[in-house]
Amino acid sequence: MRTRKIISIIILLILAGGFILTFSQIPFGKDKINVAHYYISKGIEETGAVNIVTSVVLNYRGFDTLGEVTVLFIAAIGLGAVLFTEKRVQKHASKSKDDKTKKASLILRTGSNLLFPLILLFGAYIFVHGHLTPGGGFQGGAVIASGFLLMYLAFPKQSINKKSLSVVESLSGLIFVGIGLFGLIFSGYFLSNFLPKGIPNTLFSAGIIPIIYIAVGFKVGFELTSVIDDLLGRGK
Amino acid sequence: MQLITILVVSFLGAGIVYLTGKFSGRVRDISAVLVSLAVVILVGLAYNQKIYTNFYSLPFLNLSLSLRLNYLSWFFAIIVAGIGFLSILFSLEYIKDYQGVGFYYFMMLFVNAGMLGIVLSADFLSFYIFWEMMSWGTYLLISYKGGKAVAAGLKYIIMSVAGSLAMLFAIVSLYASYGTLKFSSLASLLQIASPGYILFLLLMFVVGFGVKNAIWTLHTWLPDAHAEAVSPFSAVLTGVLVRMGMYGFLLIMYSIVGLSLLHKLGYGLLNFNYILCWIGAITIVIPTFTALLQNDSKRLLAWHGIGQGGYMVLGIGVATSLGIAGGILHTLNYAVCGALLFFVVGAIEHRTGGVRDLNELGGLIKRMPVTFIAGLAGISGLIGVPLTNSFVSKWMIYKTLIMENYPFLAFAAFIGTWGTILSVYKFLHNIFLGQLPEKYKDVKEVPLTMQIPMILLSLAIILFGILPGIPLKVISGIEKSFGVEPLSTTMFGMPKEIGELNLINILAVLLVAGIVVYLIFSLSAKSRRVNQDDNYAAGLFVPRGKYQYSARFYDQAYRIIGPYLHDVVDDFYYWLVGKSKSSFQIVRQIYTGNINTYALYILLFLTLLIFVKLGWGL
Amino acid sequence: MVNPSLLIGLPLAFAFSIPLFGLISKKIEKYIPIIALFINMVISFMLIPQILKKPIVVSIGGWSPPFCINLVVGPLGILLATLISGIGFLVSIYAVSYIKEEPTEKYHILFLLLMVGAIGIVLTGDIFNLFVFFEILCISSYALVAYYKDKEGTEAAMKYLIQGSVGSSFILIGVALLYGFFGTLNMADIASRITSANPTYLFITLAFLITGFGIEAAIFPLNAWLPDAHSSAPSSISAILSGIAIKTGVYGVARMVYTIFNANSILLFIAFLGLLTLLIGEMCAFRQDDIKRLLAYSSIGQIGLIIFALGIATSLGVFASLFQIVSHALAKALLFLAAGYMIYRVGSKSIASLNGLGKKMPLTSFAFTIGSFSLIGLPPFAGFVSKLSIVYAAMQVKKPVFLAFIAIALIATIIEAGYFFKIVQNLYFKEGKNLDKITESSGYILIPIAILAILIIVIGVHPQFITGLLKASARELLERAGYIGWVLGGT
Amino acid sequence: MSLIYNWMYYIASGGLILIGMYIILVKTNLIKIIIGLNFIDTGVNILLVCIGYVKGRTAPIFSTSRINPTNVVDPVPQALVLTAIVIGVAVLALALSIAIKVYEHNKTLNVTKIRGLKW
Amino acid sequence: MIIKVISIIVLPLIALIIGFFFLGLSRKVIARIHRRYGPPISQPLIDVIKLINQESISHGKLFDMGVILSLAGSVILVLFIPFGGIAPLATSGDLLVIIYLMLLAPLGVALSGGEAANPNVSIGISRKMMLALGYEVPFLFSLLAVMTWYKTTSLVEVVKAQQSFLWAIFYLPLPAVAYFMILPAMLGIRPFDIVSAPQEIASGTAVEYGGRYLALTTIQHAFHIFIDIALFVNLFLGGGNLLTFFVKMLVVFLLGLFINAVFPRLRIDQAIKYCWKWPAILALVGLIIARII
Repeated sequence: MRTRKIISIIILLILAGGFILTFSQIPFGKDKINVAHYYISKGIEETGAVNIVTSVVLNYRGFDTLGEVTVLFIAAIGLGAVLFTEKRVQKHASKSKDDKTKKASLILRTGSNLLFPLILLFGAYIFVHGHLTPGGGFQGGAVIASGFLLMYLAFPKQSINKKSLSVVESLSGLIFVGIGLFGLIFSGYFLSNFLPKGIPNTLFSAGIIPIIYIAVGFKVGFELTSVIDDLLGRGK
Repeated sequence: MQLITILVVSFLGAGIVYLTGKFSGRVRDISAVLVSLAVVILVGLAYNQKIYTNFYSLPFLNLSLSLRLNYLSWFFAIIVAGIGFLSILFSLEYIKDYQGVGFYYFMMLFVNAGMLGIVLSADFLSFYIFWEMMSWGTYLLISYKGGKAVAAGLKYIIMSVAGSLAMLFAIVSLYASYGTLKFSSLASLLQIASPGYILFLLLMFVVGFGVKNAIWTLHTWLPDAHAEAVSPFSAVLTGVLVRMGMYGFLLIMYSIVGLSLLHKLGYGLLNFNYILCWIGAITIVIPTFTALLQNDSKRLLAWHGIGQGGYMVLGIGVATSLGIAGGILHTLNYAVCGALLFFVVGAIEHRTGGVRDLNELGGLIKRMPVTFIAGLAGISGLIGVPLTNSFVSKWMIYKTLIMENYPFLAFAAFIGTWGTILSVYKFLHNIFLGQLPEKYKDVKEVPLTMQIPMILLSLAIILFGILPGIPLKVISGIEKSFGVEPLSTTMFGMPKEIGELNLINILAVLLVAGIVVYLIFSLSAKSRRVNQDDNYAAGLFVPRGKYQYSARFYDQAYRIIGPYLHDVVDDFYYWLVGKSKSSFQIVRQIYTGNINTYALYILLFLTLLIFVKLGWGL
Repeated sequence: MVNPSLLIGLPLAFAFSIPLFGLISKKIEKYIPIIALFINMVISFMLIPQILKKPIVVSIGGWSPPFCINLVVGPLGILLATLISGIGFLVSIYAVSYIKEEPTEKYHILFLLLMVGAIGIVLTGDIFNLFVFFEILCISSYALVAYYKDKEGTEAAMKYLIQGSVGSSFILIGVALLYGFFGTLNMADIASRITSANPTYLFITLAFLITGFGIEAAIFPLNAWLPDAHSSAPSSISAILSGIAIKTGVYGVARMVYTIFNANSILLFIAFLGLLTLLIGEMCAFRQDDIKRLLAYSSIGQIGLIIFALGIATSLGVFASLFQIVSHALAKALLFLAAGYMIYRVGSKSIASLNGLGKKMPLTSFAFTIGSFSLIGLPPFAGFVSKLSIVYAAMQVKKPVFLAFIAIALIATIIEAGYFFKIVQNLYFKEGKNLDKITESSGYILIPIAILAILIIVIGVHPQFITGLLKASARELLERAGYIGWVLGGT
Repeated sequence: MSLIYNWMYYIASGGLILIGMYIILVKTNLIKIIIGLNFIDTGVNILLVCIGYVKGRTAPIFSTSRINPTNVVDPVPQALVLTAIVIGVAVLALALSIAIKVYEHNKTLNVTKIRGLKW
Repeated sequence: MIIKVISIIVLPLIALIIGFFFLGLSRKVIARIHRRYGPPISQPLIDVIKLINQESISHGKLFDMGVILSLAGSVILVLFIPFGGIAPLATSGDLLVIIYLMLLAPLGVALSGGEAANPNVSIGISRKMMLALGYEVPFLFSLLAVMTWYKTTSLVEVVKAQQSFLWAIFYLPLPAVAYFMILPAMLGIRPFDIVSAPQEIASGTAVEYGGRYLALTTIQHAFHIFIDIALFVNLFLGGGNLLTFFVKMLVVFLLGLFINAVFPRLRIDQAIKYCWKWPAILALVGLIIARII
């Protein structure tokens, strides 16, 4: 074991040397912006979104985000496939026998009842204003998923209907790809922003961005919930 | 156009035979015979024509595959077609009760087609393609019977793949340095190449063809392959397929490198030809005497196959017109004798239910006279008794060896002949002569379709023995194509200035003497016919069934020669395989299964890249 | 003119819609990947003639190239895309009746997304997008390797995941450093700016990227995951992994070395690495007694040969390596499919249990023989032509070091011939035990196997079908200026 | 002083990456290795953001008129980080689920013990 | 042309007479050595005539054909060897043909013996073959020595070359001595007669022969003696005209007989070892000398 440690330390030192050398070539904080100038200067009038990061994420580099959503989708499906067990049905039955699983404490149950709608509201706010304020579909989805996690903690016995989760997931995914395909049909470019841009800094602006972000928000929220559910091993 | 029809007929024929095989056995047998007969006729018709056709082009390598016909290719093509046809005819009855008969016929015709392709191809690429197709076709056919044949097949294919890869290496280096693979253009281009390069090429080709022609150090696959293959196929294997190596030698040594260049290779005694002759000589002596010790009839014949191959290599190694003619003629002669002897063994196997052990057979002359006559003709052909075909070719090889002042090579060849006599007589005696054991009492003669090939081949032995002029005319055509001054021979012997050989006189004198002696014999007192049990046993009672001396036939000779004939080369190959297997085992241990080590490998690779960069400034 | 972005958009849409179709009826799910990949194949076949005239550069989102992600569909891209969708289509037919394990809906989604990832890698012109599609490919293959959820499968998936994610992190570091140096993510843009940075530090970025892609491309020290992953995955997946996933890794390495970094000095090292992989792969394969593990190691060997051919920087060398990619993809997919079904019928993976199958499953074992003969490089099959062109390419380079390399490569072929011929013998010429109840495989299994076998023979006999396309893609890889011209010099 | 200021973030990201690698190389517990993977991901994300940062500028959101294109940070790395984080999460989730299954079969998380597949 | 035909007819008769004479002589001489009178010289002829009229048994077609073949083989072999001036067929077969024709005789006997289905015969044949293998080595070495020395394979030219000046025995002493040492083995007399000695396994190959078969084999044996000695004389003693040729043959035969009559019988492996030791080495050295000069 000792030799392994020594070797790995030597390797890491060499890697550190490599890092130092390459980082010295990339001065920290200097203005290295090159292609990004285009986004910054013409970002607003081309995409209509005030939040340039969102315009980059969805319009200029929308394909990445599509890939991104697919990765999450794969993770959820993969998790379902790997943790899929027929036994789950028996576990469900065995659970009813020994009912000793501790019920959550009163404070947790009432608190979560109160907080759950607020969390959902806050999450919805984040992904609806994706193109105006920092944050977007992914961050809003994560907040929603944390709400559902809270409910899982509060009510150990209940679990969400997996069927509906997967339907919402695939529907929102379809919306995203559908918009892309519509873009292809209308303006000849996949994922092009064919809807009217509207006035920047207002809610209904930046063409397809809010729609996509809403779809992504739902998708990420429910996907992370199904991931949590699979990991807890409770859902049907 | 004619060449393409030959190839198309033989390849498609194989396919058609396989398809008809699905419906009915009879139709398949007949169509197989017809296809092989058609091939023989087509090749026969294309006698002395010079044809050259491009039949396929590979633009991305700007190469084109082409076929050509000259005397050399026609000579080998007719042997391939003839022996192929006879073996198909022979196997009609022989293969009847095996399973997978459709596969067998398809493979036989496929291998024949491959050999025709080799012989007719005019550039090295098509030569190599057909060569490889023949090799893996043979592999499937050798391991066709299962059991021990599987190991024999594997041994064969490994050595054959190694040989053909050496050949591929040479072919591609030729293509890389000269841009063309046509035999004709290569022949002229190679004249200006450096001797070292030519030596390298010759070495690679000798390895490639040596494996197929089983010269001494590359011969270890042949005994197993012949012993385990199905008899009709081992007839094709020993008669013709192994001689593709000989065709290759002739092709590379004479039609491409050419005689003049060959002499320039090496200095004084150490030139390429002389070494090849010595390899040929060793290939004659050692395998022939190992054949002495064999108890399995097919293995005995297999070792003789290697031995006779030595004669051919010796013949063309001497590089005089008489020597080359002797070598080529001996290829034809051995093809006929070898195939005949394997047919004989096949017939015996067919009738005695697969018995090949020489110690269990005996006295079959009484039950199978035709097979005996064929066997007698075969072994006399193998020995080279006068008035048989091998006598002429051996005579030519000896004559040129002595005239070129190589007495020791001549001695090796002579001793090889005597070794053949001893072992081949043991073969004949243990099978046909002596007491007929109980269990073979009611053995019948082989059916007609098996007798015809045997009779035809025996006649061929005698015919070429008495009138060697027929093949020699073609061979002189071949030598003209090599640029060597051709050998002018009369129809039945050698002209005055070459040497004293007049076969018609020998035949006439033998007949007269035979008649005179027969007269004396029949005039004297009659003798009554007795059966085998009424025998002299020095007064004792003749023990039924056990009164046969065949086991350890040359016992005293074994004790003297035996220890020297242990097959050292075979042990070396097995040792090599063993060593490589253990090294593979060590290499396998790199993948230890531990995640940390795998991650270590990745980071090591990365640091290696970076370190090499920092240190070296690549 | 059909838009190449459909090649990625359509299967993605189908993948997302599979759960919805699942609601209507469980049976449809099995057939959606077939439809999706069939459409993909048709599109890519339609695109080939057009691309041979002039490559298509499609931007996603409608902006001019350096400022958006664009798909560069050159001859190399379309060649690999056709190969991927073709083999994917055949394997999806095979999977319809092969995958019985419970969550089949999830299998088909993951399978389709794996295909999307592969096609994405091959077509994209943006380096970060390449990373994202690479991730799609990797994660779906992690999940699919663990699909059988047995002891072997999960262990193999775990090892594959850890090594794979280490590799992906290295790629991400490389991409980050590249963005740091040049401020742009478009491959052509980086390629045109590459000379502006200091070459020594640039090399460290190249080192990270090569290691990252090398793990997926199974170069010698990095391929420890491959034998476990390919032998314990479901056969249809190991066919895809061996046939396609490794090739995308090799494409990644080729794109980095040839197009972006133009690092000619490292090519000799890559050729040496390829040779090392070939030797190690063949040596380990020789002693295996589990058929799929043997095929996995032989994949390592063949990939070594491809990378070796790639290391020969001449146009013929790259042409030969692409030809070997195509012939290996076909042959290896065929072998895995056939072996998979034999194992499914016989029940055990050991080679000894395959004895005597030649009579019971004649067509499958015949196809298996064709596949193995093509891999060894025997004449009438595709493998021979590709191996011949590799040997010729190596010989054309007059440097003696390549002569030694190609000699060793031929010796490795002997080892390969050794174990493949042994298996073929087991199939046909050895007596098998308790094989009575085994019958020939059903329709769905036979169609892909038959088509692959026919393809191998057709390409072997008449290679002109694909040599035109191969020559153009070899030229694309070698002439960087051409590639940059397509993307930046206006669509 | 300014030296450390300039290099602080790079040191952080490089350090995280190296620590992550060290964990993978040396630790034998499977979960620790997965955590190591996560370390590397976070390190790389920090590296990405650092590359995009320009001193003295703010986030590229033009909510008020005060922010004009001159004093805005490079938005592209932030978009990339967004994707990279989600990929990290996806891989992490999958890794944990497979780790569950591995534990179910081998009853141990010690990597040196899980060596069913070797040679 | 007519002289050729006549000589073809006459030569075998002469050979037969000389052969019988030698046979009778050898029995006479051995008897004299054993201090007894021994049978008259014409005894072999009387035996043959007696045997021809005797009834005998036959084991089948091959049994007869084998004997006929072996005698025919010996007869034509005589025609190829020049006897004094007469060499009828020398132009159509040289020394190589002679070597190969010498195979016919043992082969014929072996075939007919095999047909006799008697183990004694088989043992006899295998011994005969092994003995032949034994003496072939020195025999071939000496023949090759002569051939390389005179650069020709035709016997007639060898004889003509020896007429002009000294006999070959002076140029090639060692091969000649080697040939002489293995002469008894080739003839199958005294020390090497294990194959056909009566006391051994029922007189080897001739076990099943009676009546006319025995007659033919004795005739064949007579021819064989004539052939071997004539070959020796031609090769090494430059055989002159008829009379001198006969005298030389007589000298060689008697010399061989005297030396070998006293030796005990050698076992087969002893015989092979003997043949392969001294005669082979002598002949090999002779060949090397012939090759170098």
